[in-house]
Amino acid sequence: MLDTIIGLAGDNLLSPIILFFVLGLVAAFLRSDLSIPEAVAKGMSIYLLFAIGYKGGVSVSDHGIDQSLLTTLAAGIVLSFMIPIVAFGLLQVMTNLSRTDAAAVAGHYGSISIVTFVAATSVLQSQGIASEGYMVAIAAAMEAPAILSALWLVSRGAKPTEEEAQEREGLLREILLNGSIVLLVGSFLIGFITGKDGLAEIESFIISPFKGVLCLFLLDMGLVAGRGLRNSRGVLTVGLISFGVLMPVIGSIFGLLVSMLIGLSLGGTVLMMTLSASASYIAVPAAMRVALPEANPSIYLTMSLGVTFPFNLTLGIPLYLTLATLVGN
Amino acid sequence: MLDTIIGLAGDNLLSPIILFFVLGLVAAFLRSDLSIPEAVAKGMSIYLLFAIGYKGGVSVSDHGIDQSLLTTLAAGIVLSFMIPIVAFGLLQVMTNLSRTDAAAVAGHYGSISIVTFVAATSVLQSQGIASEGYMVAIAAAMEAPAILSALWLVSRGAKPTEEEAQEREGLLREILLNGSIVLLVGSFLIGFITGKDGLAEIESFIISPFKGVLCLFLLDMGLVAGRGLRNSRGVLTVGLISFGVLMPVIGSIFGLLVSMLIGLSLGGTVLMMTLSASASYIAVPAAMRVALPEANPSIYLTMSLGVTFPFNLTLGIPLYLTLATLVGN
Amino acid sequence: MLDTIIGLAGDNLLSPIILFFVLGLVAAFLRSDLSIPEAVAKGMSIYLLFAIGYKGGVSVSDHGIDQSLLTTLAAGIVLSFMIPIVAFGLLQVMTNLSRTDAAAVAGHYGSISIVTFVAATSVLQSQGIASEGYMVAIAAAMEAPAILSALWLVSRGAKPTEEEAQEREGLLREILLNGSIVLLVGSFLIGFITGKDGLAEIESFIISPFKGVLCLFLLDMGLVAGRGLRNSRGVLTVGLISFGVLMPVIGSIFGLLVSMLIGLSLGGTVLMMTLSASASYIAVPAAMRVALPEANPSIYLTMSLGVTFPFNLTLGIPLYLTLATLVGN
Amino acid sequence: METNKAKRVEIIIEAPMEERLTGALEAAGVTGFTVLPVLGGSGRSGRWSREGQVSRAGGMVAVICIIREERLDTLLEAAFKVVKRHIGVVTVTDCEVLRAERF
Amino acid sequence: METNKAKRVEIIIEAPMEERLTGALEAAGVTGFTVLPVLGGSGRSGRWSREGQVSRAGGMVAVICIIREERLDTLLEAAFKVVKRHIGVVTVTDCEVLRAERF
Amino acid sequence: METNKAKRVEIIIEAPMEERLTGALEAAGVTGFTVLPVLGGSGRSGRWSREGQVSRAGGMVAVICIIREERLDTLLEAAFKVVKRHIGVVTVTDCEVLRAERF
Ligand SMILES: Nc1ncnc2c1ncn2[C@@H]1O[C@H](COP(=O)(O)O)[C@@H](O)[C@H]1O
Ligand SMILES: Nc1ncnc2c1ncn2[C@@H]1O[C@H](COP(=O)(O)O)[C@@H](O)[C@H]1O
Ligand SMILES: Nc1ncnc2c1ncn2[C@@H]1O[C@H](COP(=O)(O)O)[C@@H](O)[C@H]1O
Ligand code: NA
Ligand code: NA
Ligand code: NA
Repeated sequence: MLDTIIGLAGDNLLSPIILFFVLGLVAAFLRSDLSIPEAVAKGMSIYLLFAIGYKGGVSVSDHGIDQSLLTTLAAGIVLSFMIPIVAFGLLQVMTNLSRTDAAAVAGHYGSISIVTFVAATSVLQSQGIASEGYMVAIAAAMEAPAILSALWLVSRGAKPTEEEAQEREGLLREILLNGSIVLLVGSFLIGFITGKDGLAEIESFIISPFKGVLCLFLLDMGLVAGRGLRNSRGVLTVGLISFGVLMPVIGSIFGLLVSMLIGLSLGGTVLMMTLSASASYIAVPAAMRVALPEANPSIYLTMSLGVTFPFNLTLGIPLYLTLATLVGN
Repeated sequence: MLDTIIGLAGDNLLSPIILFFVLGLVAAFLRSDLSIPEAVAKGMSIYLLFAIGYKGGVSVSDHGIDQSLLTTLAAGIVLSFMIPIVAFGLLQVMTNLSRTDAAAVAGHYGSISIVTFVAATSVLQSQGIASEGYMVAIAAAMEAPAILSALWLVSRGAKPTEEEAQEREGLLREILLNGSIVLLVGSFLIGFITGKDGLAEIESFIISPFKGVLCLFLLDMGLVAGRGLRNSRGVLTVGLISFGVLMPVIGSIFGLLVSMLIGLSLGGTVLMMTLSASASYIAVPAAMRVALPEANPSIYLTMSLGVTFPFNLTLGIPLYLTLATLVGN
Repeated sequence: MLDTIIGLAGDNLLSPIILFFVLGLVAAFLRSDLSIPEAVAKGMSIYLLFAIGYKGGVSVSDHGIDQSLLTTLAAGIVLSFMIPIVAFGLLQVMTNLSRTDAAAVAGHYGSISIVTFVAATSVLQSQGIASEGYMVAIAAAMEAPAILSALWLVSRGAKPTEEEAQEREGLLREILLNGSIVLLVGSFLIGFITGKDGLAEIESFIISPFKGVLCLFLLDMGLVAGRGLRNSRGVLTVGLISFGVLMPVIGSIFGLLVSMLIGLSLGGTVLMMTLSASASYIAVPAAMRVALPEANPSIYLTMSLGVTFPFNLTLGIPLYLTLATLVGN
Repeated sequence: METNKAKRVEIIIEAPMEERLTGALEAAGVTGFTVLPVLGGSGRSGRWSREGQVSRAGGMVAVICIIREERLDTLLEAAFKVVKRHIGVVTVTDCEVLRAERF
Repeated sequence: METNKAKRVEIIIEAPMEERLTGALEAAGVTGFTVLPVLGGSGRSGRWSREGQVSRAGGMVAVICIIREERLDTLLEAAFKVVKRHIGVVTVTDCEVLRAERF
Repeated sequence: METNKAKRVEIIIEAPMEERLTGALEAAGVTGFTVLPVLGGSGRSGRWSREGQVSRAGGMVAVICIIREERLDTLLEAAFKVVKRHIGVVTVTDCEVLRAERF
């Protein structure tokens, strides 16, 4: 088994995608001024969401709506609600973060990172493993619930002040309608409606260049993660780093159990494990700035983007694939 | 005939292009924070102008310069000058806009929307209907004349004050040399010079991904149109909405008559009708802000982008195609 | 021979790439408001560096590391150090620039323009001439040394003041780690590591659309060069213009001699000549603003972007190809 | 030319709070405001830069509001409620405006 | 350090008028100005935001001009001619400058 | 609301000098600053615009620094050392700040 992980991890580590991420990290550590303009980075992330949403929808329209879609959706939402509670407990044991900081960090791990999801899809693809097309929709559904868990964790016992209540007002709407979710779900639905015929029309935009765009996007992620790590040297303790590596593995095991329970395919299981293992660095941080401004953003951004994201990208995904294969047999 | 329109409209309404426009509208109405960065949206519009200009030029170089090019150019310019006058008359009957507002709105309908033109091209393509390659050049020629008509409409009788005169100075040059026109005409000429050989070199940039970029661009248009509509609820009266639906149909009939007169092909006729029917939302608004600052931009932007653009995109183009086919037989 | 140059130059002048550059120049001279958003232009330059670096690396991994790589690297660095000294001498004879201005201009000519390099590659390709894949790495190595030569030229004799010394501190690191160099070298290494398999994955992103992106990028370069020329009419003297045309030819001859000495292929020789002939307009200007703020940026930007870049693009590259072919036989 | 006294309030605030701040300003009866982009900055919570920022969470904007002197306090109180728990800077400068009837 | 009194004029104006305004400032003998981008705003003509703005028509820019006190009136008159019929805001603040010989 | 006197320093400087300037400000003990993008401008060295600027060399940024009155001189001296040989503008305005304990 170790052989398989190492083999997979080796293949994975030498893929252009990972190497460009590493290039970004290195450039950031060397304090190069290399940078991708904000608008271009945002444009690339819009492209990625558009492409994976659409492809997911086409795949569902192609294979017919699987009965398990709703079950999986519910399972994903439950995972997103529960994982923060586990994470919070673990943080209180492993680190000495304040309640607020711990709740904020925990919220990130219940939510998901769509780029980690895409990277897992691309590993599955290169191994020729199929997966349920609707996993994209599950990804969208898992973005938000964790935020509510985080808020609940922090305010257990204490009632929010009037101002806090006011700030959270509208927050739920904002979270559910945040750009990534709307674009992902919308593209999924359009892919579902237009099916293979629609895909044929825009295939050479959303399929052929996809990997290349992903390389550039991961270059940018590497730059951002590297600069984040460099600016927050004081923040990372041994406890936090350990948590950042341990928590995704724990999350993935929850994902594995749930997948077995609802009977996902091998590919679907790997994706569900990856979703459970990954931590948000877009939707949740923005929500935390509004709802928990006292929580220190350096901590949660460094954890999710600087520790857990690289771990999942390099070692995590091959590990989850190996685990799922072992359990599947 | 109604069958044909409904069939065409149905096909059209379920194309990815339209559905992404609708996604944008819906996201805007739900007050999602989804947005395409300004630079990326501008980059996409540059790509679209570059691609359609170039393809038009190649097509003309391929088929030889048709004798009718100059006639059609002249016809387009005349239409652009005349349509605002019709529109102005209609506005005074149907609405109670001030002279200035009515003239500004009228100016928009004489000019054209290049995205509507592109959408019509793509409908023709999917129906396998050919059209004159030089129609792109006609589109460029029809952008500006309507602005002069609008200024003439507002200042009939009254002489412009010294300041007004000063502000309009240079306006004509600005209009004729505005970025879209220069890029469209320049790409057209380069396509004409380099022909099929040139196209072969850049084909996989300007042809294959075109439809996909158009989807994203229409997503952005939907967002902008939706936000515009939401912010200007007070502005739209029943009279204005009726005008926004009626005027494109009237414009298209002018386009149809002129096309018959000069003997355009079926495809060319549909494009000429679409150009006549569509309303500007880039060149003319900018010119109006300079030359007619008293005119209310919410009115003309909401009309052209919020009412007429969606109408043309969804029902208008199929209608014009049906009309042109009927008359052609 | 003149026939060949004229034939080549003719072909070259009518390629879409050059024509879009000319379109940009013309639009700028007509004072059109056409412009490519800064973020998009930067995005395109990142794409170009990524693509040519990667392709170069793949080509080296494919042909094996040629023994001459290191020799050529050394030769390129020497050329980059020496050419500014020749340029400085020539400037003092041909123009009446101040020492500081002359040194700053000279520094630009020792460094390189990556777009000129790309244009030369594309001419070679269309002529079916192969070249060493590692020339991309030589290009990266030649960016920086010229900056040191320029600083040495200006401070010969005089010791830098304390403030000057302070400002230059860190400059060397900044130059060596500037974004373009890091991206080019990084992509080269990743291409080398991942080889043909990696290329297959991202081919339809970095190869198919390359020429088309280059067209848009050169449109932007034309706009910038044209606006630069228009804003600095007072700056360009006959002496400066002559230098701007003569210096690249002299540089190319140095490049030719060195290439013969180290035994580059025909294609490699043309690229080395082009590198020697071209002048920087990104890395060196930024360094000069920091280290030689007294030097007038209009002079060096106009020279490199307004005179030498168009010369190389249109007449220079065909000339260097002809020279290299003649000498090769 | 005739100018009138007014106050120029500049509020630098996290981007995710922009909507809430401008909503509060409007609720406080402010007649207008202008939002400028911010590239980066530094403060007690460290240094950040927009370039290469994946997350909106770190970005900031500057909101400028020109207001008559007598309405300053209402504005500051409304703004402070929003800014209070958040990082950000509020400055007030004396200024003169043309076309004072607009404010 | 030695500083000198000057005026800081800030003009928020529609983007299509930028060229005309800066042209008028130059004609009025201003020695320099700086143009800042504007993301969005709100005023009597409603709220707008640059993000997702297809049309240049809605965008605005902020033009900042540092000027000696004695030349303020010339500047304001020139600016006012351009701004008069258009939406936009003009504010003037007292300031101190380094290197006053430049203005 | 309670506000306190402070100084608002605005430095418009070439983009390649930004790092050096903010480094000098931090070395001089400034507690924070904000960097705004600049679209274009005009001065003794001519007119420039960011749009279509291939080269970073021509771009500028505006650095804003709110500071207590008594620390102004230290700041200006630090800034001046960096700006001295370079093009750029330094202005100082009186202002009032909320939450003065932060500066
Ligand atoms: N003294 C200051 N002058 C100007 N801007 C500041 C200052 N202090 C803080 N800021 C801005 O406010 C943001 C948050 O500040 P802080 O809450 O101190 O971390 C910083 O990133 C800066 O953009
Ligand atoms: N009181 C104000 N403070 C700051 N900016 C304003 C103010 N009023 C108007 N503006 C700006 O000027 C633009 C046009 O204002 P208006 O002419 O009132 O519609 C707005 O969109 C704002 O960007
Ligand atoms: N009087 C001024 N007011 C505002 N900005 C100025 C002024 N003078 C110069 N600038 C800015 O500083 C830059 C360089 O000025 P200069 O050193 O005069 O060429 C210009 O491009 C403007 O952005
Ligand atoms: Na997760
Ligand atoms: Na029309
Ligand atoms: Na050179």
